[in-house]
Amino acid sequence: MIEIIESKIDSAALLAAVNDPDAGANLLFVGTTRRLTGQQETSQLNYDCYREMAAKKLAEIRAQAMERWPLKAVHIVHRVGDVPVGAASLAVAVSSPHRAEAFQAAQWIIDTLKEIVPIWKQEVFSDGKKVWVHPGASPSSSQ
Amino acid sequence: MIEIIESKIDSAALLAAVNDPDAGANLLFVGTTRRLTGQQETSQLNYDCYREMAAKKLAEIRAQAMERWPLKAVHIVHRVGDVPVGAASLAVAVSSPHRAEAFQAAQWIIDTLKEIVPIWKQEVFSDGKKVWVHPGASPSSSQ
Amino acid sequence: MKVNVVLFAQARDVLGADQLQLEMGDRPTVGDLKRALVEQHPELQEILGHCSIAVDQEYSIDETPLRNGCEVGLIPPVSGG
Amino acid sequence: MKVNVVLFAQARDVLGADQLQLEMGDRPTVGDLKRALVEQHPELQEILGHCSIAVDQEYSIDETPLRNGCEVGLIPPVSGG
Repeated sequence: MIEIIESKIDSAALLAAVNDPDAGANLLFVGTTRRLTGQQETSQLNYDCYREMAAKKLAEIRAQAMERWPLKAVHIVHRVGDVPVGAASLAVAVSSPHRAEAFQAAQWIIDTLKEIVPIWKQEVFSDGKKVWVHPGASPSSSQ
Repeated sequence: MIEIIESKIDSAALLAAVNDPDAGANLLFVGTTRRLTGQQETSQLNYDCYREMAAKKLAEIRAQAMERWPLKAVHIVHRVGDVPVGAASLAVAVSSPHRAEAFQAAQWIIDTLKEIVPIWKQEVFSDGKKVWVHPGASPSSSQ
Repeated sequence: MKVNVVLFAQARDVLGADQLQLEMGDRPTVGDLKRALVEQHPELQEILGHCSIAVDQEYSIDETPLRNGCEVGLIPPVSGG
Repeated sequence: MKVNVVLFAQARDVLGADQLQLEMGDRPTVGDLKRALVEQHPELQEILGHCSIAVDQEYSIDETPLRNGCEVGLIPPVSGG
């Protein structure tokens, strides 16, 4: 299952959904908004998203992971829009017969997602400054 | 937090408990009883445990993990006694600022737990046969 | 041929719009589109050097042809997760 | 000196008891205990070759001394998780 939503992610439901009697390993990764990046305090993140393409890329990542590792289930949910500090922006749940492949697959899914899925994070700092995070490009801030 | 319990593990509560505003990565691993091992069908697992020593070793593993990686929180819960197919026997939750250390630490915790914590699994197969799992020792079964 | 380009994140902020329309010649490619973007919207030059171009929701190369009615997305370096 | 040994998993099934008491000489070590175990309970010989001995909930070596009243655990290869 692939989802791009604007509301709170229900991580517990996601973990329950990958449960399978033939899986011995269930892994749930939840990415949350961190308060501090270096010395700067983040008050929230805003996520922009190219929705049709992001859904397509997430589905491709999911299919490739299931082809590459003997996974029983893979669920990926990305929240977009405003995400407050401490709240989840990403949840990835996988299940597999043994744990090594669950760990490998989950890490690959997250790494690949962060490389190719057209979703963008804007940091909103506690002083009101907003900065789009575009790795490799020079940062530009706006009020 | 370290727990050895005889009842159902509340994985969702465990994940919620490691949440921290300074953590961007939250990882939950849940080990469940698999139905099939090779061609054999398991109906349940019974876990035996040297409780005082297991609690001590789990606490040591937790402390070492927190020393080795910049983790915000580590919770480990092992269920002992009878665990039916599909139910969780182990849950490990960690949180950290970045995801790499959460993945590394969780894997190390599980690997080390499986090496040194005095807990033993007995497979109860669907034909009623029971076998203690003692890696490296020759299996002996009992009715 | 007219091509619609959808914009995201910093590129959208720079232009103050979530899409733009480009006037292009016959049988254009993605390479042509990039040149037309800089010419017609020089304020995009800096970010454009870091962007990928998606054609019909698929990453492209400079040689990728643009068809009439295709959807072009300007993709700054992504930062989801 | 009397030493109590707590048993788990297959070792407990083999003996049909969750602990046993060993009669040992003065200032015994873990190595002495292993020899006494095999002598007094030969049915444990096979599993014992794979077991560790815990003294007061800590893994030991053959040279580890046993004190009066210490808790000894016979630890077959573990399989938690």
